[in-house]
Amino acid sequence: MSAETVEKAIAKKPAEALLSKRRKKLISDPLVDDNPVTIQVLGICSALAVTTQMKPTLVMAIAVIFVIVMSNFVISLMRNTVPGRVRIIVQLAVVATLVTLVNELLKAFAFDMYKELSVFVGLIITNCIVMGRLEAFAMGNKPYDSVLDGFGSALGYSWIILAVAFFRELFGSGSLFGLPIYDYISGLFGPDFTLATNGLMVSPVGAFMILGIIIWVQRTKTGYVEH
Amino acid sequence: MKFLRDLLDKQKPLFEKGGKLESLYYAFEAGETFMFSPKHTTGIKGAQVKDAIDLKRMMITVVIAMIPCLLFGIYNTGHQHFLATGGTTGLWEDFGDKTWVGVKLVLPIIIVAYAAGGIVEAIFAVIRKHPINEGFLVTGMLIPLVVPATTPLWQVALATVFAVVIAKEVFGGTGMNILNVAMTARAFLYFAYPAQISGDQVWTYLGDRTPVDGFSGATALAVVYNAGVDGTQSAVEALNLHNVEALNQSLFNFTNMFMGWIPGSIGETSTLMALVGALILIGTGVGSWKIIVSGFAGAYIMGFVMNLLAVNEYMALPPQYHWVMGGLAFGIVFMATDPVSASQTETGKWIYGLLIGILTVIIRVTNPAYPEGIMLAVLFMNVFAPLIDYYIVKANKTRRLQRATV
Amino acid sequence: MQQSNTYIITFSVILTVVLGLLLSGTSQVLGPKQKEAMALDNKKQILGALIPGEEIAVMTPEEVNSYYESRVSTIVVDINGKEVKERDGVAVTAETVDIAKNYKKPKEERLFPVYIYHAEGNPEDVANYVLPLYGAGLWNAIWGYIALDTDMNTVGGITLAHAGETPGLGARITEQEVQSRYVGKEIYDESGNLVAVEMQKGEGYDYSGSPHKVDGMSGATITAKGVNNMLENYLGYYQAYIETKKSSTTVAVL
Amino acid sequence: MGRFSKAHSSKTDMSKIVKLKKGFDINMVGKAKQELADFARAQTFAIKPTDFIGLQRPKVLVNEGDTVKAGTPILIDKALDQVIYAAPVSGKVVEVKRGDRRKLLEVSILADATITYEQFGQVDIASLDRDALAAKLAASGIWPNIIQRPFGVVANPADTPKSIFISAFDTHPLAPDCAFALKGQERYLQAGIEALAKLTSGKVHLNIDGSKAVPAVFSNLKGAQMNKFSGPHPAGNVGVQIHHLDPMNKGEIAWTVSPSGVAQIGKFILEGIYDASKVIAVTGSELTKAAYVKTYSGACVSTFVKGNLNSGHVRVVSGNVLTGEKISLEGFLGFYHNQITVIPEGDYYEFMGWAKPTTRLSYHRALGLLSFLTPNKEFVLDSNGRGEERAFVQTGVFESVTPMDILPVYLLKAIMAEDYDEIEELGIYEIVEEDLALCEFVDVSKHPVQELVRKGIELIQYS
Amino acid sequence: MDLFNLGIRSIFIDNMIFAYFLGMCSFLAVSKKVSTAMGLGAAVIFVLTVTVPTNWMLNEYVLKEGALVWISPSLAEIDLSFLQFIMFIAIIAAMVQLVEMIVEKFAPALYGALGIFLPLIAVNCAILGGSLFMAQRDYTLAESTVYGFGSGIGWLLAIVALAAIREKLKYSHVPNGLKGLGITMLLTGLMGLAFMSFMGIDL
Repeated sequence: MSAETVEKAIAKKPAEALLSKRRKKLISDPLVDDNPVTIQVLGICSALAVTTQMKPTLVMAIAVIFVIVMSNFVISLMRNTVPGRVRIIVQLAVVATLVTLVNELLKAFAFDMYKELSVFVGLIITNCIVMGRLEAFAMGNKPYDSVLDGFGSALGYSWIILAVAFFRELFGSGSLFGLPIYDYISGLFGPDFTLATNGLMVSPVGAFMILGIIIWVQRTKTGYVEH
Repeated sequence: MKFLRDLLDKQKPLFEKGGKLESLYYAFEAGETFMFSPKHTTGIKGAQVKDAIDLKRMMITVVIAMIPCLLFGIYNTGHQHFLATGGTTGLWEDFGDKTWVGVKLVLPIIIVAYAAGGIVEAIFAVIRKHPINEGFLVTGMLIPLVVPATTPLWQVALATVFAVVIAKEVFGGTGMNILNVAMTARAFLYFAYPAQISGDQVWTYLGDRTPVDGFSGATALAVVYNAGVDGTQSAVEALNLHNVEALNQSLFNFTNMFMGWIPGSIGETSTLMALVGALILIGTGVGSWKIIVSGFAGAYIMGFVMNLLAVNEYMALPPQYHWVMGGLAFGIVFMATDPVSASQTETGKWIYGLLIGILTVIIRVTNPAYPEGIMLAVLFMNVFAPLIDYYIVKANKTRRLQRATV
Repeated sequence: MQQSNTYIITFSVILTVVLGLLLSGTSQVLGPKQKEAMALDNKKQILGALIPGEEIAVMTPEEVNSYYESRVSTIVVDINGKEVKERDGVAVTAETVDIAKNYKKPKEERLFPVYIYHAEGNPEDVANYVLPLYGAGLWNAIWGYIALDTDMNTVGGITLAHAGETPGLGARITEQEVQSRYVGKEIYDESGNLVAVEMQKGEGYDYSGSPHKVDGMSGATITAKGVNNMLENYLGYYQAYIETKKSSTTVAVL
Repeated sequence: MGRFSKAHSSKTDMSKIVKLKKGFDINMVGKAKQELADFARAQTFAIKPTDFIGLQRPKVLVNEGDTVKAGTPILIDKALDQVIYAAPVSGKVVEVKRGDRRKLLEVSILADATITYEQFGQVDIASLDRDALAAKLAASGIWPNIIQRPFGVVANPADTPKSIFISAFDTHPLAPDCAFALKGQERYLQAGIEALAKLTSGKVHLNIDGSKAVPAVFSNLKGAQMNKFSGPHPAGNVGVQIHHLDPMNKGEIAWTVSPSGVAQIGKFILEGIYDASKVIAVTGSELTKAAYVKTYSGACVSTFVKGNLNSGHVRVVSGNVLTGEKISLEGFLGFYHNQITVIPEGDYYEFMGWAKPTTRLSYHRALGLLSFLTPNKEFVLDSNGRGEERAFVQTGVFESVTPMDILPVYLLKAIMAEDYDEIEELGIYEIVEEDLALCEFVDVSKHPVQELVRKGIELIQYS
Repeated sequence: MDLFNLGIRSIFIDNMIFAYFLGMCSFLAVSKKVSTAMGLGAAVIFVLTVTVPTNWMLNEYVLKEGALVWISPSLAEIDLSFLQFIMFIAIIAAMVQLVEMIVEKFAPALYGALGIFLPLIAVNCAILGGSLFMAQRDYTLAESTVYGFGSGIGWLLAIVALAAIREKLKYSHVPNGLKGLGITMLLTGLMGLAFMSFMGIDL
């Protein structure tokens, strides 16, 4: 290695673009190729229960995005001060605080949603994606990157549960965001034409089925095979 | 036959490796082996001769065992229609008309079930390159027998597709599935479109005729359940008195229920016909007698235990009534014995059957939401059969291991 | 990285204090807002028995509040129909009574709120008495409010809700169409016995001639039974109160 | 001994009586008459490395054109080179046949009119120690008669087995009657047993058919524990017998020898020669004359079959129809086989063959199978595959034809999934192919059960 | 009878997995072998039975509105319920630690079986879910204990049955895209279908 190149290497790296290729990947990877739900098998627990309808699911998704992004940010800021031995507890405390904040805000400003989501907001604390990102990324990366990483993972998670909710609400209740889609369709074909809603879709079974099929389609497309 | 054989031989190269329609080989193969049992011979090493039975023959045996239930079901569908709409009430009067009504309703359901199942099978066979399974011969017949004659055809098709894909093909086809396919189809209908498969209105085909006064359409299970809630008369009385006024006969007396002259799903009403099927299955060894015997025993035992508790009139129902009401007999004989989804160890079969019987009665008596316990009991035990087997296989391993260390 | 115990403890203490302050601060700030939201939710439900759901849905919170304030007054009674103003030294208002919690107590100890719907600004000019309902459906709790006309006999309206009935079957009790079947029915028979209103088995029958029967919901017998029981129970609990009102209105009419 | 429900065994001081209920006798047309036929003498004899399971790297020691005596080394296994595979007859090596990638298939010898023997000298068992006896047997060509359990491979002379098992009766379809085949060989049998007793640290078990009177040829043998087994096939399988007498556990070794092998060993002890002669049964529905014939290991079967056929399109099987091997009309008898079976070849289509009523033999009683009406009938079975391979459908028949405390389907599935632990725990050490051969016959899903068993054994053996 | 009813409900009807999807991560990850599933299931029962009543006491005497009156009536106005999440999770984490230590000390054999699973459990949604449902549904202490225990049993049943099925699935021919997670999801759905038999049971 010549002296020149060494010098170059030492020279201060130019500031990375705000959305450099690497950073874009932080966001885009978890959407499909490395989706936290369908590929990494994380975070399925806490939110499937609310996916009977789009509206609560959307609120849930926003809440999860908020919690993941904020906790990634906070933990990343503290990453050099957190004592290694108690880091899990610290992470839990931060996450729990953020979740409580979300819960309190919902209770104050969107009481209907608060009622509808009930305990499942609280269960964001134990969403494996949150803790997973904190451990795997935020503890070792700078705040801005961590925020992007968290945002990517949360988005990857959100679109999955929104997709589940889409099919469950459409087939199970014949509506989307509360809009009676089935009624509109029936209306087009005259009064004798009715579409029956599928009761299985509103039961938990429907969620498992839909998610299973989404995984099937998605993995067949990406060619990912689990062994 | 020769002509047919020549025709097949001529077409065969098209479908074989390198042929134009290679991708459709398994569809061709299914058709070919359906008409002609293949000519391939045993290998160089190993057994040089084979038993005369193959899976196709075994499956068709199950279908044959169901024929009595089917024929009875067709006639009974017509009979119930005439009873409810004030036609003749004698069992064998208007035989032709009753048969015609039944055929008109039941045949389309069978055709739809076979067509939907067959198409799904063929698609999967072609895409996944495996032979078409004979299992759908049985599934296609079982599904029509466990739904009411009034079920909309599109629901039959949807349920069949759902069950064949989700309960069978994703596991790799017949022999690999965990749940009984036909039961999954019925459960799908039950939870997805409850209005068309529960309540009092679906069991009897009325057509555009109005029912006679006093007609309720309730099944025996519903009558007994209400007797349990009301508590004003014993369950047996409630059964015997049901529909007496309007029809001038007792619809739910024991004999009627045993014979099957009652409303219900197409093939499940007649305990007698199910027993005929059981005889065929046991006689041919295709169905496990252990499961059938222990299933009936489990129901009787639990019915008896309920008698001892007897908190309400339903619980006080004599145990043998559980045998003849609803689809218990049909379910135990044809669903529980499905060799793929049942317990696969011989000891396991006893436990499996017994628990199905017990669970059925528990669900019937304690679960107002699902009067018909057998369906869910079978599914539930399907889920736990691998666990039963696991422990029985483990015991076998342990015996071997202990022998070594002793 | 291995830190000293002192460091860990200091860190933990600081973190706890910071997070604790943050949370209690939020709670302080949002507390009143949350109480408002809860009260509003309650009011909407009560109004549901009186005016169509769609109308409530488009009302702003302020409108709901002002409508409720001007049109609804409340009292709380016990099983004997006597008004209760305080219990165990704590003031009792209808808004603070939790029906679900009361449901767990023996009925003698329960508190029964009554919401009186009256002409705007005039509590004397009563239009309806709204009574809460609570019971068990097929899967889970069902509840609602029933509005009685001033004759304390005719049903002015009903609103029903559930926690988990079967969609398409039992869950239909929330449908306007089902609830409207109750309007105009009567809870007393000719001889003055409380018989409530009973949802029948089967659907599609005409019960316009029978004041105590409403058409059923196909395939949802158990939920219907739950509704029937709930009505019978709660009208029973309020019977004493209803009788007093009834006699007083009868007198007034005379 | 486990909880094996259908077997009742009673222990006496010496011998055991075991009654088995599970299993199935395949009753076929073409049983050999109990007489020695005057077939023309076989001309050529072959030694086929493929007969010896586990013989991995055969090395031929002779060239085409060499003359050999009975007992001259022909092959060795480079992996176990103290064991000699010797010429069964004297004569000239006519062919060293190789297949793909020079795989050695057979070495054939044109026999002399009179057989001459390599002389090894008489053996005084008492004066030799165990290892010396083993070495002497291994060098003589008769050693491959000794099979090792587990795995069913040729035994290693360096091992000391926990016991040695001899099944003195064969329950396979159309199997030869050992007592008839060994008539007059009592002396050799006795010497063979004495030699075997020296090789094991435990007992020599001689298992005879408990449903019949003890044949004279076995009744006076000493030095072995005589056990009686009765019941349908596979009661005569030595693997089944081991399972009920002294089951194989992981790490243990037992040996098995066929009765004719014992007699050959005895003859070697007493006379110092490797005499590969044996009486075999020539059986099957397609033969005009089914009878016994005296010949040597590896005989070319053509002289017994040609001119003895009553139809044209046949399959000749070396061994029995459950475990045998298809050979040509000019093919050679397998080393371990004491029987030839000739059955019709079954390469024909059958219209609606899966549904139409048939009187063919079946263990099952499904629709249209009428064989149960004639339980004592002798059946003509052909080699048709009777359907296509499918996934396992568990009806419990495997268990009902396997009189062992083993779960065949679970074992086979474990082999398919290559789950080593499961294969081991489910009892692979206790079986070889022939023990589950009946499963292959009765299987409605038409799996190659014996091939799977071998695959499983190899997975464990070479892991 | 009410307690018995609650127990049955929590095992079969309000099953953590099939009704609320709780504890799915470990449910999916640790259900490949029956023996390990059994171990994790036992650990879940244990921890749920301990933490739900503990959290009940915490909730009842500290967190609820007016819960602190036992200290002084003047504290009746204090509502610490905003601390619910953080306190519950803290208790769970602490309890898991404690349980781990106690088991290790006094029952080494049990520790050998459960040890590796205990740390996993702190972040198992089913555990927190148990406490949150307890608070939401206003159980009494006795009910909380029964509920915790019952939920644990239900969870164990689900994971052990799934594990047995997955062991059996080794011999199946599952499409590539469905291998692992996908087929397990569908399977869980089918199991849920079977578990629906108990919904509506009223003892």
